[in-house]
Amino acid sequence: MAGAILELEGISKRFGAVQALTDVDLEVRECEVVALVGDNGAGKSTLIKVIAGVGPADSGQIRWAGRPVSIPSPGAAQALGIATVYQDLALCDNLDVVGNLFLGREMRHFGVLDEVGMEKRSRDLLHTLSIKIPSVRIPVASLSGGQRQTVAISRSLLGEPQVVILDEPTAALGVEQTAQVLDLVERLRSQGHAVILITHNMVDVKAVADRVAVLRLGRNNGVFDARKTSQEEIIAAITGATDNAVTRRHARGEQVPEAVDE
Amino acid sequence: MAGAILELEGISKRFGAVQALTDVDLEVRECEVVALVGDNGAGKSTLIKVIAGVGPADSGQIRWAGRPVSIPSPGAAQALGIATVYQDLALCDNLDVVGNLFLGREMRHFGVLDEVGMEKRSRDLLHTLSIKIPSVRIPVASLSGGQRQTVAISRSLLGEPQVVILDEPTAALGVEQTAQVLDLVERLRSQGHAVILITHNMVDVKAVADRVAVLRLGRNNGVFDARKTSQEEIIAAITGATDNAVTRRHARGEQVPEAVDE
Amino acid sequence: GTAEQAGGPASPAATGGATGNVAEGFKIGLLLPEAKTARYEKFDRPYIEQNVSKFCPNCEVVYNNANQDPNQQQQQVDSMLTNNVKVIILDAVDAKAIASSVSKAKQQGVKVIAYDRLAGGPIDAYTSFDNIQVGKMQGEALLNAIRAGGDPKRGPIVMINGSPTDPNAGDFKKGAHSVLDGQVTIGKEYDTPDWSPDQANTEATGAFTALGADKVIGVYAANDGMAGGIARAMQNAGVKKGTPLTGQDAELAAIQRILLGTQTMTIYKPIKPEAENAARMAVDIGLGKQISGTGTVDNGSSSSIPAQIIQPIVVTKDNIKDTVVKDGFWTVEEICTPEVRSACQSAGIS
Amino acid sequence: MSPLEPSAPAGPAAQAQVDPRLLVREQGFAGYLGEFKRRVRGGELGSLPVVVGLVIIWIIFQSLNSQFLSPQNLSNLSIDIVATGLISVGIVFVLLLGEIDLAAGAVSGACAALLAVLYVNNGWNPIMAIAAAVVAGAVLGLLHGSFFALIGVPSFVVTLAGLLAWTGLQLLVLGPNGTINLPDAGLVSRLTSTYFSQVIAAYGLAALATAGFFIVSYVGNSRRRAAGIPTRTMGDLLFRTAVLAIVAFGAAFILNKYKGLPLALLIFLVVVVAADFVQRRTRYGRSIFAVGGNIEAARRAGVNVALIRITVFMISGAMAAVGGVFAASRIASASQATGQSNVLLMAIAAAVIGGTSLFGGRGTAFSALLGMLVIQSIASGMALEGVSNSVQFMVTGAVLLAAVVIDSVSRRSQKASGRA
Amino acid sequence: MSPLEPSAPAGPAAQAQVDPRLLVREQGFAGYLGEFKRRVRGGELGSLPVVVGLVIIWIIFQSLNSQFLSPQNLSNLSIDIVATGLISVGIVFVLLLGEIDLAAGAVSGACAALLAVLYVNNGWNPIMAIAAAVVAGAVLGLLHGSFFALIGVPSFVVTLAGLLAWTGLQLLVLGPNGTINLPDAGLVSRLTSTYFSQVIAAYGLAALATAGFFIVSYVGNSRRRAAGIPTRTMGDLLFRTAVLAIVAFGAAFILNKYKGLPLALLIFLVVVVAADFVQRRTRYGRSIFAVGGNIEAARRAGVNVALIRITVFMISGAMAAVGGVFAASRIASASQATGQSNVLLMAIAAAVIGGTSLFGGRGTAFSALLGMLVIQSIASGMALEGVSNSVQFMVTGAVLLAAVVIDSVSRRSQKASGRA
Ligand SMILES: Nc1ncnc2c1ncn2[C@@H]1O[C@H](COP(=O)(O)OP(=O)(O)OP(=O)(O)O)[C@@H](O)[C@H]1O
Ligand SMILES: Nc1ncnc2c1ncn2[C@@H]1O[C@H](COP(=O)(O)OP(=O)(O)OP(=O)(O)O)[C@@H](O)[C@H]1O
Ligand SMILES: O[C@@H]1[C@@H](O)[C@H](O)OC[C@H]1O
Ligand SMILES: [Mg+2]
Ligand SMILES: [Mg+2]
Repeated sequence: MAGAILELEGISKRFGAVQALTDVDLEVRECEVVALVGDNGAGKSTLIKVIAGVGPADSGQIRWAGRPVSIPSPGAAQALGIATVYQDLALCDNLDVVGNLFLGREMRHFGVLDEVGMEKRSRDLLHTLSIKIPSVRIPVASLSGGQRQTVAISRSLLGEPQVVILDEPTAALGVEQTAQVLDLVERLRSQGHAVILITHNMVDVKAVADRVAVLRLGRNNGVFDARKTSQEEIIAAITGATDNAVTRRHARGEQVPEAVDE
Repeated sequence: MAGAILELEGISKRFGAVQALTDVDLEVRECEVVALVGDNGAGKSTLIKVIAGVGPADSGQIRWAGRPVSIPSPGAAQALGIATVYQDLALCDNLDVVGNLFLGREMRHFGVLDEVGMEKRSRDLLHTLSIKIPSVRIPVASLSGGQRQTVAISRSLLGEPQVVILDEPTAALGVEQTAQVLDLVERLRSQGHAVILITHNMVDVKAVADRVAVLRLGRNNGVFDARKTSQEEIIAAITGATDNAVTRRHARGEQVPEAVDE
Repeated sequence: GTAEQAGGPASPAATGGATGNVAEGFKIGLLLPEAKTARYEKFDRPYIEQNVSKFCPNCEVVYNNANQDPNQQQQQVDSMLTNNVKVIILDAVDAKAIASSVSKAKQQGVKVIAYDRLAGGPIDAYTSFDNIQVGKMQGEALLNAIRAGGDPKRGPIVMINGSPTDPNAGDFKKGAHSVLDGQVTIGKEYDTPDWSPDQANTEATGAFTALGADKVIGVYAANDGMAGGIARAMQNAGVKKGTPLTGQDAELAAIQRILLGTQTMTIYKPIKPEAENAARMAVDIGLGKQISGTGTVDNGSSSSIPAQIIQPIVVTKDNIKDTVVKDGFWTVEEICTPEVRSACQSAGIS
Repeated sequence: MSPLEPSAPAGPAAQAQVDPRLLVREQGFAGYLGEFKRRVRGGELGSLPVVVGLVIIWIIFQSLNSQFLSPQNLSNLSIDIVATGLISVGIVFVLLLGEIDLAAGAVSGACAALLAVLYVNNGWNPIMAIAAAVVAGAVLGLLHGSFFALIGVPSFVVTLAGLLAWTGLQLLVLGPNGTINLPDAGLVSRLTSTYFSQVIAAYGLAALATAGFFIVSYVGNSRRRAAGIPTRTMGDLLFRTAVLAIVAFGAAFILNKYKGLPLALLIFLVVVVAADFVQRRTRYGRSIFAVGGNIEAARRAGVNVALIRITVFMISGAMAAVGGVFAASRIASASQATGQSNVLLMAIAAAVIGGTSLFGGRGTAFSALLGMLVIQSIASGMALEGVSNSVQFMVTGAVLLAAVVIDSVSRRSQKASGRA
Repeated sequence: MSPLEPSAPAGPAAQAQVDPRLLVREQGFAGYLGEFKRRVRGGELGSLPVVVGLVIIWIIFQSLNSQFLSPQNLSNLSIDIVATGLISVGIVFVLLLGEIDLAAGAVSGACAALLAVLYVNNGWNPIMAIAAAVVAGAVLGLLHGSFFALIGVPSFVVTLAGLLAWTGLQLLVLGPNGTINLPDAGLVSRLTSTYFSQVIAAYGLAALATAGFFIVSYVGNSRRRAAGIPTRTMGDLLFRTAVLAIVAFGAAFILNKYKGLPLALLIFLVVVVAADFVQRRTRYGRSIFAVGGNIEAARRAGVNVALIRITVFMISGAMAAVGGVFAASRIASASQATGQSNVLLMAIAAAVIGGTSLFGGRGTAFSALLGMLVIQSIASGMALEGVSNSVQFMVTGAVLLAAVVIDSVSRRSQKASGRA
């Protein structure tokens, strides 16, 4: 197994009177999918924004391939080879799908935007993720939630990222699209990339993650080997208790849902 | 079982060059949870916006408790007793949690906003959904994705709705919060309300839905009894094929994820 | 209104400087600079229109007002040319800047009469008052009133000039300084954007605070609008009652203030004769007649422009009756509102 | 009964639920200081930076001319801010919606003209004339609001058309005679020339404000405690009251050293406080913020967006008219120049300088007061100096910018820390 | 190789993927008509409503005065729109960002003053003087942009300060004598008084525009077809070309009936087309739209937001200076009034009337042209009529509003159908 490409150490961040992150550590290796899980408001998105240069930390260290680096801006993160899909998507509603996909790295022909090339590439990209968008020339404002999410995911893959960060990428996706994204995550790993996957879906975690890092109330709450840990253990780490709404709900045993793959 | 409280018939809606809905029918009865499922962009959100008065249909009929009604505005829907949680949440980023929860139905004391009363009620409400928000007095702009979603869900329940529409309510929620919302849906049903639940999570569908209505490319694609239909059948109706990314993924059999409740 | 007025494409005879005749009439363009000062639409325009129809009943006056914008006035000159006027009576927003438009009119054979302000360029005639003279008269009136109270250097005066973007303001200022400099102590001096009465009020208030309201012995205000704001500031700040304050334009409000004793004087520019001159000159030029003035002036591009210069008149409490009232500039009813009625009586106006 | 209730624990349980990440501040003065330091670092200072800017402006002008901080000048200043300040209060409402009202200046001029014609020329009772002027302003605002809210013409265009049309109306109403003098001793003129010279008036107002503030805060705090939700500490409450008392009594002291409490200032303060009340304490005000923050969310929440928009433009029109009345009062006349020139820009600038966002959903009526103080202080300082026009323009521009730079820098650190 | 590629099918497969909900329009003219009807219903008419408004204005004024549509008047009109129109082009850039530049008028005045002083008083070569003026404009814009982008002062306040400061600068540069006349036969004056009177010039330009449009569209279409992505139909392409040809040759015909193609108009058209090219066909332009649409998304995509902001304000400053040069040229003089009065409001209004949003991310450089045509047509029509000032103001306001109402009504149906 390859060495750590990205290491965070002692990351703290505060918003006004809220201490969102306290002394958080995280390590991501090449060819590895790390699931970052935690309760709502645990600080997951805040942490990945630190990595992506969107909201730098108040204190703490980031090392990239062993060297300490600072990531003061999204551009700096991109330059290192970090691509991010944000939970709040961050698309320009007034631009069309093509415009959003290529924003910041437009294809050009003698300095002029190569709209034809970009449009062709966009159609191919979206096709891969099985998403049906009536036209790649409509403003993203008029896309459905899932369509928007696919655009955001495609966007992050256009460059040649070494680390891909996906913040709840499948939250709005249909079953088929979700499967495609999980396929994609595995493909990324097999090509040697590192992936940080934030999700609340334990099935997905178990399906694709190698390790699971748990955040709780802005602090580390354990790192688990995904293959050796049960869902219950992870959920207990997330909620901080073995007695929680999930277990209670199951205990009531109203109905036993089947797993997707049974 | 009670009669149909809400019936849609022949609903069509077009956006510019896109025919988003074509001749869609839907029936919702009291004491019933109808899951509305479909691929990304199938038209689910568009359909519920028709019901909620946010984007009225181009043609088609709506009947409320048997009487034909028109729902030209969100106010009209609220007056009928329809409460909606939108997929895009629709919160005012500049208002705090309390302000958003009570927007449009503020508590008052001799015409003056009763901030104390509203704040107290807000704290109680949010507690029910197990969400930890540092303070109910921070603007919702600074909430995490899941926190925002809980605010939106709580909002819809403040009135005394007869029909509750939830558009992917658990997309951003943690495991515990998701369980709480499912509990809530069941509680709503048991109190005689009707619920329309949009979700991509088949486990949730099987867990709480009575009937499953499938939309595909803007048209009806079958209504199923949730208890008698397998996930595979529903997924096939959604994707329009029994050979899809989901089945292929499973066929590759890379790893068999466990169901949440095993 | 005959064939030409009826519209339709211009016959070649309509432009190119051919002379018109009284029977058919012709179009005369009237360009005034702004409407924030009462005179233009109250007096200048109606007087000129009346006189034109007196001298040439079938002539038509086409009127435009430039709202103090030189570029707009240039466009209005173009419109006049498009409109096939034969003569333009021009009160320039910017007398210097209008020169190129005047040249353009000349090239198209349209005659230009400079009205009130001496426009640059090849103009054909001029009728006006002398703006530097106006400033001098204001200065003299102020000086006299101050002298009447003792040593003119016993305290400072305040000068509040007009808009720095109005070339006339520079003339008034120049004229006033030529009289006042050396004779009095100028404590504070301001230029007031847009001739704004509010701004003048603020400036005067500041000046009184800085100099001491009780020390100030006179205030020069370049026009009546500003004098209104200043009079109020004097009152509020506690400047001694009766302290001299100048003005210009013989606005109704100023006449009333003069009667009430809160303003000392204003300059009455008898617009009627000025307008009559302009109308006569316009009709004469349009008919191809030679015109003559009381003299000639030089505007830098032409040296012997026939001109009719009218003397402005200083108006004080004593001569209101013999000037503005006699000329019908303001009627007694207009002046003597209930507030002013007793003052009117004591000044013998009724 | 809401479906949420069944499993909802009773109040006290909710109380217990305190988020461990919320940094609770220490009690007492040390806590206050710590909190203050944190806010300085975080840039959450509200209007403090602009106040600092104002103080710096005062210090500089005072050092240039010792009359600047004289009671007389400050008293005049306090009246000079009123006319445009009242217009600015209306503008704040419009800005909260994220819209603009370019017609406010013209409306104020047209309504002042109407007032003068009715009052002086037609001999109306001044109160009736003022009422007519204000109603006229509201009607013009209604027109703007309707074209905007019902037909969907951008407010910029509607009010630009209004700016032109009502300027024309103003000329028309005044008629060819131009300026109309208002009787010096009449009610309208007295609006800006009346002072409550009894020492007790100014101090009484200060005392009233301080006591009112304390009582409202204290009662609110008690209710919160009773309801089991977080409260301010008593120290905090006393500190705030003390600051208010210092400002209020200080101002009263100075005003009493000249002619006493000016009526115009009193009216302005009452209007600002009332506007603030409407904005922050009523459902209507809440709806304005909601529409300004996210119009779609407001609409979906059942807020009658069109009604809010129309009424806000009516408020703006009415406040413009009131401002016009005070502008006319200040110079005891209405003319073609009333409300023209840069009155509009200054009214908008005051709101923005005072901290109201141009993009909607953020701001307070107090920004009109604060912003006008900045603007008028510059004007007054320049007037005391009597510098040439070109220099005056440049200095005014520079000082205005400087006053806001402090605010912007502190907000920037706020943005960097993820808020705003 | 992107990780997406492996399973991505080759181009042709993607081609096949046509969404069944996309309403494909019929081929040929019938299809065009059907599409057009659909657009009318849906309100997606782009600038057509404003064009309709313009035509109505023209018809009304022509019926009032037969000279209105005379070649002479239209030719003058085409020159009168240039100065403010050029300023408006810069404003469009700023509006696309969702910001405002209140200083544009003052910058144009100050730069015109600088031009006049350098050229006339200091005897500079006119080209050098123009270059200096434009550079000065860009530098002033740089100042605005830096305070805005780097310090975070709202653009409204920065440029309001600029409006004041540069007005002062203008007075200072001109000195006490005020107006400076430019030589009538000099280069600067000739900018607006030169006509290409050879008939071939205007027609040649029309032919060039038509052919250029057709070739670019045709080649683009071919490339799209080759890449297997949707194309316009040939009929559509020919129809558009024909419309352009009618407008272009019609204009050429009329201009040739007076003095020929005005140089100023030619320059303005070239600038508008170039600005449109920058906005829609370059990465820089795309970034402007992105920042105006969602600044956070743009920032996260690695767009250098500060750089975009600063350069946009520089463009606006430079365009204001160019506009100032043409304003001075038009009356062959620079004075304290250049760029003052309502130049600024008209430049902004033109952009907005032409369809550029004040809220950023939506608009085109052509709106400056279209909007100025509306505004100047009103001014010209009023000038031909010769009405009194108050009426003039009111009619201008009303016509302006009316011109935009058509647009707003059509947009409203668009909003109702869920877009925009
Ligand atoms: N800009 C901000 N200002 C203030 N508080 C903030 C801000 N952003 C986040 N927070 C707070 O920080 C905490 C962590 O938020 P974060 O978005 O990282 O949660 P998360 O783990 O991503 O949750 P979710 O699963 O719901 O997306 C939350 O309590 C949130 O309220
Ligand atoms: N305002 C709009 N303008 C144009 N097209 C729109 C608009 N809103 C929705 N659409 C189109 O209508 C279709 C249905 O969208 P809708 O949001 O209803 O999908 P959905 O079923 O909710 O999908 P998801 O599961 O992704 O949320 C999509 O193809 C979308 O692009
Ligand atoms: O009469 C004055 C006029 O000459 C000047 O141009 O503008 C102000 C007026 O008072
Ligand atoms: Mg998150
Ligand atoms: Mg949806």
